Amino acid sequence: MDADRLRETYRLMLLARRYDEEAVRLQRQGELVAFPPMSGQEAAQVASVLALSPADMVFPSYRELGVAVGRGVDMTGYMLAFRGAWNGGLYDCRRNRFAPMASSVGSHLLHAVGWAMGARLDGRDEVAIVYFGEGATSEGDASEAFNFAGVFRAPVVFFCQNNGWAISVPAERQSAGEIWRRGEAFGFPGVRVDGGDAEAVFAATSAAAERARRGEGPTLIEALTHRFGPHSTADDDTRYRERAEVETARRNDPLGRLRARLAASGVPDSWFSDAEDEARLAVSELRASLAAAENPPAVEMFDFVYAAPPPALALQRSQLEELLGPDA
Amino acid sequence: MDADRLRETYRLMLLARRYDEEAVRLQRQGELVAFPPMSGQEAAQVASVLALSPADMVFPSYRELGVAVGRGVDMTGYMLAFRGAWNGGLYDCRRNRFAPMASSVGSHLLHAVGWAMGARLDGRDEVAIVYFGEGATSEGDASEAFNFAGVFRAPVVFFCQNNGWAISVPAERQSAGEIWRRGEAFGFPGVRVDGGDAEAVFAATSAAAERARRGEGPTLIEALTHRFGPHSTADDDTRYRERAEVETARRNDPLGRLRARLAASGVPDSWFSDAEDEARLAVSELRASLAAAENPPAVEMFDFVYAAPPPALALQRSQLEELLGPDA
Amino acid sequence: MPELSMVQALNAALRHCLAAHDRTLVFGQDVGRLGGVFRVTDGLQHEFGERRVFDTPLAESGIVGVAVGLAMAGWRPVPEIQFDGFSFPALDQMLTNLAKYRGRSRGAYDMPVTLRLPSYGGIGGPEHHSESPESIYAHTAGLKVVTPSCAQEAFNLLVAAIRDPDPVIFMEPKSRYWAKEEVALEPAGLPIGRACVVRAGSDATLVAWGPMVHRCLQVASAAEEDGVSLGVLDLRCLVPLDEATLLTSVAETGRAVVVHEAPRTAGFAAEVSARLMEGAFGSLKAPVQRVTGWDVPYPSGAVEQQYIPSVDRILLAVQRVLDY
Amino acid sequence: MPELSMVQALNAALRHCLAAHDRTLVFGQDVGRLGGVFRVTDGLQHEFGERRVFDTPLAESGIVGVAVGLAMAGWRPVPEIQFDGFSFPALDQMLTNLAKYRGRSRGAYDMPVTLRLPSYGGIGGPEHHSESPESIYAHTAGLKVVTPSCAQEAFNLLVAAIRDPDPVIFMEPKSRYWAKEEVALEPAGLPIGRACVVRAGSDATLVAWGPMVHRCLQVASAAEEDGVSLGVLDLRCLVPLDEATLLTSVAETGRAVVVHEAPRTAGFAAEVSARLMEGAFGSLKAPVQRVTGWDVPYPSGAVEQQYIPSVDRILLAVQRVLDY
Ligand SMILES: Cc1ncc(C[n+]2csc(CCOP(=O)(O)OP(=O)(O)O)c2C)c(N)n1
Ligand SMILES: Cc1ncc(C[n+]2csc(CCOP(=O)(O)OP(=O)(O)O)c2C)c(N)n1
Ligand SMILES: [Mg+2]
Ligand SMILES: [Mg+2]
Repeated sequence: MDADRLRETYRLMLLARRYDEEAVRLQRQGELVAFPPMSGQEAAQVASVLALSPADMVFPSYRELGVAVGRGVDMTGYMLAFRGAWNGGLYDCRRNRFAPMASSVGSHLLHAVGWAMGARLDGRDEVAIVYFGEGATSEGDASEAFNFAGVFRAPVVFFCQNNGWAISVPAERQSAGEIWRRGEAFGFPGVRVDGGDAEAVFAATSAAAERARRGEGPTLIEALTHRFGPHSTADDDTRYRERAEVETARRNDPLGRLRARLAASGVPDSWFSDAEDEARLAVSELRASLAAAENPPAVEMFDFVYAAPPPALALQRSQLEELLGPDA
Repeated sequence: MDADRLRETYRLMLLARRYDEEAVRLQRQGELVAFPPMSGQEAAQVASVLALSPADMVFPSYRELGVAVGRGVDMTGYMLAFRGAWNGGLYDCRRNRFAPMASSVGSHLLHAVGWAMGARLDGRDEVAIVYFGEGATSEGDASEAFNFAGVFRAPVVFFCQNNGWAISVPAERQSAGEIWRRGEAFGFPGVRVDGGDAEAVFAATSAAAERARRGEGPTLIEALTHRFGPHSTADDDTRYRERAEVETARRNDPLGRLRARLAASGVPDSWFSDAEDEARLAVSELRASLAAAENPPAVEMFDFVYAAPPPALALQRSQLEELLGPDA
Repeated sequence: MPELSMVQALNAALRHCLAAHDRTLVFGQDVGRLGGVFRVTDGLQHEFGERRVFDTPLAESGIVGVAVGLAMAGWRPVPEIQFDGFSFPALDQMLTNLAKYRGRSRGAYDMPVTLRLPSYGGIGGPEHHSESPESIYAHTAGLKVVTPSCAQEAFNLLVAAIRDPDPVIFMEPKSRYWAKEEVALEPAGLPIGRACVVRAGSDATLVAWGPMVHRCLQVASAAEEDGVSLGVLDLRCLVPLDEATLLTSVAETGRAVVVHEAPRTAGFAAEVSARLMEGAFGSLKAPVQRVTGWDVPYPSGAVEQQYIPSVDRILLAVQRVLDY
Repeated sequence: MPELSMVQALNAALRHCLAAHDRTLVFGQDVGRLGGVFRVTDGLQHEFGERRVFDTPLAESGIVGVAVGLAMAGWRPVPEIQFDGFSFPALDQMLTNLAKYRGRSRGAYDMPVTLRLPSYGGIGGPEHHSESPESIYAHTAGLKVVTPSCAQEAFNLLVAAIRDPDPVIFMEPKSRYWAKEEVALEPAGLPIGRACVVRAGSDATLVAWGPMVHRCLQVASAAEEDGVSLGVLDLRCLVPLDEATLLTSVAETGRAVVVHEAPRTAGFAAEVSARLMEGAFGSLKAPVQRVTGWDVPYPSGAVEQQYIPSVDRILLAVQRVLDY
């Protein structure tokens, strides 16, 4: 990673961190219903997605705020998902090539594989990347996705963030094996990287994307990370994990590590405080735009079920409209 | 394997072969609806199940005639499944610790794991063995089973017969990986054996069962085998595979290999012809008993749905009884 | 009698069964140390040990598949699937094996599995956390489908379900989890399969289950103020269905409205309507009406109250049967 | 016009669509070189190449999951699941993703996936090879459910389904696969969602779909000999349902019998009965009857004819509506 890119990575990681903290606050204030914080996973998320090109397609789960930031996804549309405004989010998934958030754990790996198969059929050198946790690897669909990707040499990067926990279940109870070894089992490389090291993450993801682009098929990346917070704002992680673990993780904060790296390479303090200011501004803009944003009206629940609503559904829509009256 | 056991293995493999051939004939004559022949897989099936003890539990798929023979399962009850008399078979699954045949590919691995977890919870040193093809390993359930078995150190032997084909799909299109390596990926040993070598199969299965009994958890065995015939009597395998492949496989007939091994160790010709006579007799008994066997009456379809039929179901049963009249 | 929430009543039922029968097992995602995301299994691992109350990997098909195997080995599994929508990855094991294993083995193996499923919507959950799949289960011969509407029922029915030798899909109404009432913690010994008239009424009968029972009681109270007397029937078990009580209740009023959260098409209200068609046609004074979720995927939390049958929508249907 | 079996008509429809639209893909287990276990895809790989017609690993959830991704990438997937019962491992992908992706993406992604599913019983198949899961799909908002009853319909409806921008579960009646008739191989351009009166009749209306349409025609012929005139309505599409034709047909006779192979409880006949309750109550001269599979797991081949609605059972129900 050259110096510019490294600074850019830091800038976006910081932005993601501040958005994440703000989202937790917004939830406490009742502005969001629930939110799954990703603080601690910024290096894994931002550095990996920056290794891709804009034409590549991203398949996120629900905890990929950092990936969304790296991808330039509209934050208001992103956060509105957590206000219950729209399942999957209200951002433009086509423009950012950032699929709707998947909240059924493990089920979206196959979509990435299918998309990648399609890109290959088209002869386009585009790559799909799919994000999931170590818990997701236990779902049968994850293994089916690995197997399809291997058989069809699909240009897909499987990016597993092993943050040590699936809600309250620790990684060592999730599987007796090591996640990165699943790759080999299905006929393609698996690698493990330090998910707190932005440069290592970037290098591994670039290599995997290149490999995919060359037509050599998938790679599984297991990035070891930590979530600083609970599973979601609805979770109480003091019930199942020691505070010491969180403290250790915070001491190795990927943001702090990258800052130290940058500072050592001569980036001045003023640059960091500018980045901080920029993030603060972005966060306050987000807060304002969320406050101003309206949820889509209820009747929209009818509008995207089919390409054209069958008569019975159109009737139901008008029944709801009538019930809600003219202001709806 | 000692000399006795080796002869016993041959005897049962031969018996299985002759039953298998008879089943294909019976199907042609309209006595069976369809049948999936296993000729070519006798060493894998018989030698593996002989490595277990009677208290161990067997979970077969639909192509485990050789395992059934090795286990002493009532052949009439077994074959009646292929006459459409009863899904899963009409043998006593508790007596032989031989579960009903599973015809949904891959779904029974989890039952074996659950049973094994149960044995372990009970502190019994019993083992479960589950049979499946290489095609089955693509199902998500197979991977979930591997993972559960690893996490719970379930005393289970995963016995995969890789016969090179899942109906018309060759093994190399089934997965880009090697099946035996799935074990490692989920945290337990995987081994590959020559499934045409009864002794090698016995040794691998014994080792796996011992390991399980010692509380060290599961093993995945991939036995490379060949099916001589089509996928089932309803299949036309000339559409997708070269005759040369079948001829090569037949030249390496596991039955012939074991016979040569026994003959070299001094087993006389007369012993082989006695075994042949015994098999011929068993086959003709089977034919007769199948001809004499009646299918369970149609109303039995109501009798095992619930422990006690709810009123509405009892009513439906009596409606059918009435429709069928007194002779039903 | 203690005042308990439904969560506490369910917890008490599990504790009772774990204590009463040492082959009862509780497992699922996060049911151990965390006590379940809704705390239904709170404290159980501590009390009964990791052998009998344990966390599983994140794999629903695996959870149901090993439950089948455990049942074959003589255990009495009470697995939890974390949310309704996550029962879908396990549908194959439920439809293909759990429901059919007794039959496939010709009665050799009982399947005394009680699958606990926090169900239905109304709590502002994210996607997949508010589904009402009861008609899928009800359509699957070999399964029983039980769903309580209040804390006392939750206790009684969960104990009955766990004792039952057949697989029971036990659908818990999340939106009623925190409603409190006095609960007698003595197992009633009731068999499953009995509906319950929770409110008598003479003008029309509201038929519901799970979370919509409470909604129908609200409707009945509102109607009372207008001088309309509505009965409320809580089906409690969809399979086996207590057809006798259903037919009697509706025959008395000649008018019925069936309410559920699931989408309308091929939802279980259709089955209720068909049974009334077949068994009460002569006494119907108006066509049975259905008030259900719309035929759309369960919407996001902000608008779910426009999806779930509201008091107003149910009252409109009542009006329709009264005016017919 | 050529005499074709339904298998041949389906093959012709696939060939037509592969030729007409170069983003159409056909894939599934054994659909390539073998041409499918029923030969519906016979010759297609040879004609269109391995790129557009290909075998997949043995994983149904995988098949549907990659179909979703392929659709997102602008392809038009026509996956095959080998048998009805093996669609169950894919239910989660169907219910959770295929049905909901258009909505989740707020219309950004079409899901023009046609899932071909050889369905229903009557061919003496082993376990899991004879299931009738139509009501599960019909209950899933976002899916369309189409099921032809004869070769000509099979051709027309499959072409229409593949052209449709929404996911269609296309249930092919295996027991009618080999029945021949003259088939016009010109796409009719019919939209899906129209029922068809296959026989007019004045005394009562038989309502059916898929394999039971033929059975009902047999019943109508038998009844004719006794001077009873029965109409037969082929629904063809369960979602969207052609309610207008259903209501009109039944209103004309005032009497209806709905027939399907699936178990009775929460089967799609309940939906039909409920719609008639709601939309034709005033014109019903007798309660709508259902003749269905029993509430048991589909039995083994030797006794399946005692499970599937027989001519006699349907006639008994006809008698009941006539005598009411
Ligand atoms: C199929 C499915 N089962 C269960 C859940 C409930 N659930 C949501 S997140 C989660 C844990 C996921 O762990 P992991 O995959 O490691 O990702 P992380 O949350 O750590 O980012 C669970 C069990 C779900 N969303 N989907
Ligand atoms: C879930 C499921 N999908 C599809 C099928 C149809 N089917 C039956 S056997 C078979 C191939 C199985 O191959 P493999 O696992 O290698 O076992 P083999 O037949 O070679 O013994 C298929 C696709 C099935 N029975 N179950
Ligand atoms: Mg995790
Ligand atoms: Mg095979």
